[in-house]
Amino acid sequence: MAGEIILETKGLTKEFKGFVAVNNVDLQVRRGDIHALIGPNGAGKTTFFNLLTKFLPPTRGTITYAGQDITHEKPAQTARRGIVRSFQISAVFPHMTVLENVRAALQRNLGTSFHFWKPEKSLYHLHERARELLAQVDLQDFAEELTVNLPYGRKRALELATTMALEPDLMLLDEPTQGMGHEDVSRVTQLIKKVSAGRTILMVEHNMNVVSSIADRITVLQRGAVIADGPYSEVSKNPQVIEAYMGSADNELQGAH
Amino acid sequence: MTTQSPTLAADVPASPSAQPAQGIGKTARYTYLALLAVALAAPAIGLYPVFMMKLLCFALFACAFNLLLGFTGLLSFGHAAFFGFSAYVTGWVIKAQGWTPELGLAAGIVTSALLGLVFGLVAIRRQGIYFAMITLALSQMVFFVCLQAKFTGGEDGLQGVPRGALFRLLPLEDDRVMYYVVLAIFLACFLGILRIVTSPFGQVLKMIRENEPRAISLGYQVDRYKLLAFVLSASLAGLAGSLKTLVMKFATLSDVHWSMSGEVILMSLLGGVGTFFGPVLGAGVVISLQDILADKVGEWVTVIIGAIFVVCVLAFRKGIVGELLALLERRRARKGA
Amino acid sequence: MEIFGIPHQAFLGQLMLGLVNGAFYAMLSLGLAVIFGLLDIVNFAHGALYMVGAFAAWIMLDKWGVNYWWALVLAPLAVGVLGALIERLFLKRLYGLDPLYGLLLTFGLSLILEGVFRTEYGVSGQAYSVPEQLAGATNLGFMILPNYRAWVVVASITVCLLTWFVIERTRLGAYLRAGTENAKLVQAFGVNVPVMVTLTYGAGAALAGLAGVLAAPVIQVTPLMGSNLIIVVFAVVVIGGMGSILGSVITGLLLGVIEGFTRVFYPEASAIVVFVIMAIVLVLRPAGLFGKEA
Amino acid sequence: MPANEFLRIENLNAWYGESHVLHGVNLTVNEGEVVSLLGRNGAGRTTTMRAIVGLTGRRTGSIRIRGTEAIKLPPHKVARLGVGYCPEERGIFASLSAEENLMLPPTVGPGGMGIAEIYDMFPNLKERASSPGTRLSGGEQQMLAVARILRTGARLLLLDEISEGLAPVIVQKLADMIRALKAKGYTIVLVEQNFRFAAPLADRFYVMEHGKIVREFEQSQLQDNMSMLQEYLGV
Amino acid sequence: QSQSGPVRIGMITDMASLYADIDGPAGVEMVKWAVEDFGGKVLNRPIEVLSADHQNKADVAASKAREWIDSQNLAMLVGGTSSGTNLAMAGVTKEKKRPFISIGAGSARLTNEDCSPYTVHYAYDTVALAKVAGSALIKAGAKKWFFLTADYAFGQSLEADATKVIKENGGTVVGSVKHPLNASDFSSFLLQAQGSKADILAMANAGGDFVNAMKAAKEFGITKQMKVAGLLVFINDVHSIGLNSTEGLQLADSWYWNQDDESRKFAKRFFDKFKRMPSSLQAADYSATMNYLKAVQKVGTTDADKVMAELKSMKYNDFYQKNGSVRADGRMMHDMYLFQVKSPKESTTPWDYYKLMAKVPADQAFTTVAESKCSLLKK
Ligand SMILES: Nc1ncnc2c1ncn2[C@@H]1O[C@H](COP(=O)(O)OP(=O)(O)OP(=O)(O)O)[C@@H](O)[C@H]1O
Ligand SMILES: Nc1ncnc2c1ncn2[C@@H]1O[C@H](COP(=O)(O)OP(=O)(O)OP(=O)(O)O)[C@@H](O)[C@H]1O
Ligand SMILES: [Mg+2]
Ligand SMILES: [Mg+2]
Repeated sequence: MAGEIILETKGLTKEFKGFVAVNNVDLQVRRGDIHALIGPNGAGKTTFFNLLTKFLPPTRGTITYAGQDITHEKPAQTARRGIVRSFQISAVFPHMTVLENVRAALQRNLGTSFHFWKPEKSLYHLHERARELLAQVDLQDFAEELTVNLPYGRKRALELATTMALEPDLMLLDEPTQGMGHEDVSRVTQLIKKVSAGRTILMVEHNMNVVSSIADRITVLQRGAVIADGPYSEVSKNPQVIEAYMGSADNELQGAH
Repeated sequence: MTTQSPTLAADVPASPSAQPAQGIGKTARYTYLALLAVALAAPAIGLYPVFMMKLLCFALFACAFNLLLGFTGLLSFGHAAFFGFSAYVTGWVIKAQGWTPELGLAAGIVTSALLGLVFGLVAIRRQGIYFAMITLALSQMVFFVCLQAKFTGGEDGLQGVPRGALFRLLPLEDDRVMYYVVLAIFLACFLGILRIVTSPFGQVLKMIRENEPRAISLGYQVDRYKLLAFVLSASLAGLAGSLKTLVMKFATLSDVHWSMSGEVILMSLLGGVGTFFGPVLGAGVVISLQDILADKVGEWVTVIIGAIFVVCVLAFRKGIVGELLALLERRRARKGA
Repeated sequence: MEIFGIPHQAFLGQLMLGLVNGAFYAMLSLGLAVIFGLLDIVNFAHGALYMVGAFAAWIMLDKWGVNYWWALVLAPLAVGVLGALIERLFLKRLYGLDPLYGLLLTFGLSLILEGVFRTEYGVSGQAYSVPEQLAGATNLGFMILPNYRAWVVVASITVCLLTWFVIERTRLGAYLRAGTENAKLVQAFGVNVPVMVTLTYGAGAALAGLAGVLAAPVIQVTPLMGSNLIIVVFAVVVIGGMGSILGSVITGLLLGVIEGFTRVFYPEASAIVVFVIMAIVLVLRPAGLFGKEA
Repeated sequence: MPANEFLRIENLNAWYGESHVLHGVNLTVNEGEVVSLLGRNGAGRTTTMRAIVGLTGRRTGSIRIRGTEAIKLPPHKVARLGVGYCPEERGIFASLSAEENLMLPPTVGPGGMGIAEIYDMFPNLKERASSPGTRLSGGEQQMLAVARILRTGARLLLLDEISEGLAPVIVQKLADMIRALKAKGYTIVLVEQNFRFAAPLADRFYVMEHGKIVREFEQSQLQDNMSMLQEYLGV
Repeated sequence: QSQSGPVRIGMITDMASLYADIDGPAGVEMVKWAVEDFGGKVLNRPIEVLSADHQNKADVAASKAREWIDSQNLAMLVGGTSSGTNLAMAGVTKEKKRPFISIGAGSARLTNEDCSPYTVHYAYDTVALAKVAGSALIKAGAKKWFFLTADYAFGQSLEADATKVIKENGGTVVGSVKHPLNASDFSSFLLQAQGSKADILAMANAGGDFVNAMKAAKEFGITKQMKVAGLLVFINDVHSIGLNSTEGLQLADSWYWNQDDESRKFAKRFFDKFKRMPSSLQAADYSATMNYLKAVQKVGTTDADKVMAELKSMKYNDFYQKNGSVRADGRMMHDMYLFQVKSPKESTTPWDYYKLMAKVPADQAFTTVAESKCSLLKK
């Protein structure tokens, strides 16, 4: 299955009152890849994500997901197709336990979410799967903890676990390591690598260490348009990319962090 | 100013399962048992049954309201519409159409559920204070409809509604019989609310309250959940209104007026938003106060009610029950430490 | 000549009257929008402050012989000071909490204010006569327009535009708008935010007070005059969308006119037409006419 | 007090509500110096900055800014002593345009940068000047947050994670900017996760852990301290 | 019904709101005065006066009445202002069988379709207002009428009753506009009235609505173009609008403080205490209580049926009314008056507001037996 195109945009464009934030972007994401989207500030990366998740309607262009045109679907529909976006700031339910957080995501597929007459017990059978997911991100020991009390990096981990509970095919991550200390950066990087098994990941990231270590493919945006596309080794040598994004050549591999 | 703001909804753990220790649970259980005993014995120990019934009706109303504010995080400023309109509908079908009391109550619930659906569809799309203001304005529409419509009797009210006999068996004209019927309905609804809050549906409500964008991103169509919560709350509020018609034998405009919406907020706030027993206590305090104050201080009633509001908001945001629970919690924490 | 089946004279007359009412809606919703927009408080006490403004004018005239023109300055000032006190004593403690608490607190305050005036002055209402300079009426051909009402329209539109200018186009306005979002940070930049907030609430209250003074000669001054109006003004604000100060002004005027015409075509509905419009607008444009989509 | 001491913090304790976050912080920053605070997530670096400006809850101890005791002062008075604060969360105002955001902070001293100079440094901002502040991209907002306090004439700049979310090119530019500011005699406190950014810029380093300063060393001692930093920061 | 312990008379009225001035606390005081003047005791039992504020809410009124009867053994209930509350109290007293004297209610339903053997409707009703003011005004030349009506049951029945009278007397109704209760702005309605070319603008509203409408009518120059009549006007309303804006207004009432020496004596006593003149309702409060006590004294019991029988057979002569009697439907039959408001010049002393235009005998003022739907009359 690898190599198959799971997500494709054609001529995707977004204008804000005459300002073109995303300009005629043709992008192909292959199933199973960790695909990084980089580019200078204001290049249109976040806007592009917003278009994919339907938080913004595109001005022009199409989005195809697994062969189907999803350009005009609603956010919730897109989510149900398995395109899930992780939020930048810790998106958790703070006053629920870690386990309940994951259960919240599992509960959706149960189909009993409108059943206001059933007892809570009817959800307990989800705990097993929830614990499995927690184990995947090393949170098994924190299951009964209230989420507010977790340190920052662990919250990110929990968020990943919750996201995975939705069994996403395509995960969209916007600057997943932003604001993290070095330990957390490497922990989360490893996590991403780990959960990428069997899924596709599209991520925006300024930390070149992260990008270079896990990304299979990189697309560079500048002023809304794609200027380079390919594996890291290729893209990082592209002079246009160096000038627009990475800065002077001696910084090339070191990146921002 | 905008900062991460604690919401009105429960800080207090809502589901019993989230209450970590046995201590609180036990205290609560004994308190509930004692209260139940008092409620059962009320007519025998000389409590005026009409007053007790009125109190239960308002307690149910407040609990219904709290289901929305406390457990969903939506402040409706228009709940009087459900309470009052159902009161009229029940009164009218019984008095003018000769329906039996049980059918009258059912008519009230159905009407308020439908009304709740309409309100919900319009209001759910906005949040926070907008939601509050929209429900307020919508309820004002209902008020004017009641004022205009022939069947409500305008400002004279719908009077002389016979209580009849429940299932053609229980003669409700007897205050005592009526009292136990009201008590039974109240208890059933109270337990029903407990169940709703802890059900799978209740879990989703909790998610929405905690972090709505997150709930959306998990694929929950939150508007539908809110809508169902709204309809449930409206139905129960309507039932409370219908019951009140039966008890008092009439329905009037003051039940639909927005100040009634204000009153039910006060009851919940005073007793403790997001606690189970708070609204009941709050209703008890407010109704008794009004009863006592109206004669003692006359015109100052509004001032005193207003002052209670202010004090609650400034000093007792958790309400009586909420503050008590917090106190117990702190005690326990100190002991544990 | 007829417009919509009514003589065009009557039509123009009703339009004029609608504007007069709209002027009050505009001023009140403006004050609400300022307080809400800048302090994130739904000021339920706005109606009560409006009432206090009218009473202040009446008391000044009745007890101290202060004439209308002085009252036009002094009464809003007094209400402004009352507002500032309310902010200092109560609202201040609620910043950082759910804005709904502000709504509930001001609701309580409005009960108190109304109750106090009720015990003091009863409910039957006090008469405040139109100042001599504005007494009399002008025959516009299509209607007899009392001069005072014309003055109300002019005065209120002027005040609204001035307020809009201060908020949207001045540096002070920028502080205010920024303060709404993150007061602490604005303060950390060197702006004395607490004083600014107090003054803003005071100014919003003063606007309500001013509307009250303007209204005093038109209607009876009663303790209930505010609570009758406040919910309609809320609806106006929801329709306008609170997105822009100017939006609330335009919506206010517009609804005054619409309500005026309803009185002609279907008087029974005049009390609810605003709410009906609100429901329709919300269904079509959830953020209101001028509101920004969230 | 020596004339060149710009900021002197002694035994600073700070709380957020009930939780005690700073436990007796001591540090000094001399005029014209760039000082970097290092530490893990949650060590209390942001809190230290916020405490200086007066944005935490309760605080005790002493904060002297150019000799004036500021521990009891409200934030706006602290700012007027010549302090400019660039918060970690950027604090861009949605209801103000980019340019209004830029012009917002009142002048607190002489010698601030001109608008032209600022636009020169961050051309993105010029291009987006009339956009609502929060419609800017993440990185543009970061630029705006820094640019904003350069205008005010503040001589002590508290910069919290300013390289965050910026493209490597821009980060390099920021580094150049800080050098330029230092040359102009500004005093700067830098909080950075991005050690590689802060390392070459700072004259002195403080390391924080659990709300306390645990180490202090100079630029010249940087190499000797690398293993210690490894331990504290995982660098 | 126990015949020992204190005799409790209850009064439920609006104590603080819209109608508090025309009845309210002063009305309660009138009941207490009557009790005092009677000697404080009847049948050797002390008399107690209970009072409560119904806030214009029928439910409050009814539950208070029910509670008093259930737990205080109330002997008689006086109903204050507002029709809704009085209908509610009538319902309770009918069910519980206690004498109920309604003073301030306007609705003629109390003695018509909703009549009760235990109700006495004491002061006035909408039918009387319409008949007295309507026929007098038509006779004075007002043929074409335009109504400004408060859009609720009271206003509507006032308009309906008046329309009937107008038609019977050869007048026509050329238009009518309904305004919401507590409307703050009447200009638009008045503009419509202005366009109607009617001779007379009749205001079928009360209290604050009447006051506001009256002021606006003056402001828009309507008073210059047509006559204005108020169908339910109390002296307190005239006082608060001022003679400038009300001069020439014609109105119907059951009593005026300055109508004879007895009335003036009562009024002076009232004025000394309250610094204003009594309304007809407050006078009626006193009169009703006094007459009830006399009836109790006469029959020697507070038993409801016996007292009601006496109330319906006795004659009423006091400062409030002459030769009054209570009909089987509970309607108190007494003379009604048509007054005209004086001009500021004509008014010589404070509160000297009315001049008497006509005295209308009871049988012409109230619903006739033929018109009535009350079953008590048909026996
Ligand atoms: N809603 C909007 N209205 C107007 N302009 C917008 C809007 N959203 C984004 N923009 C503009 O579009 C451009 C692209 O923004 P976007 O947020 O996509 O950038 P980005 O690539 O994510 O940058 P960064 O790396 O700094 O986060 C920016 O110049 C921004 O100012
Ligand atoms: N508003 C707040 N309320 C309560 N605790 C807080 C608050 N802000 C921060 N804290 C706590 O204070 C401690 C110090 O936080 P601070 O933000 O100063 O750390 P930092 O060193 O800047 O870390 P980071 O790298 O995450 O920015 C942390 O444990 C944090 O959880
Ligand atoms: Mg971005
Ligand atoms: Mg920090």
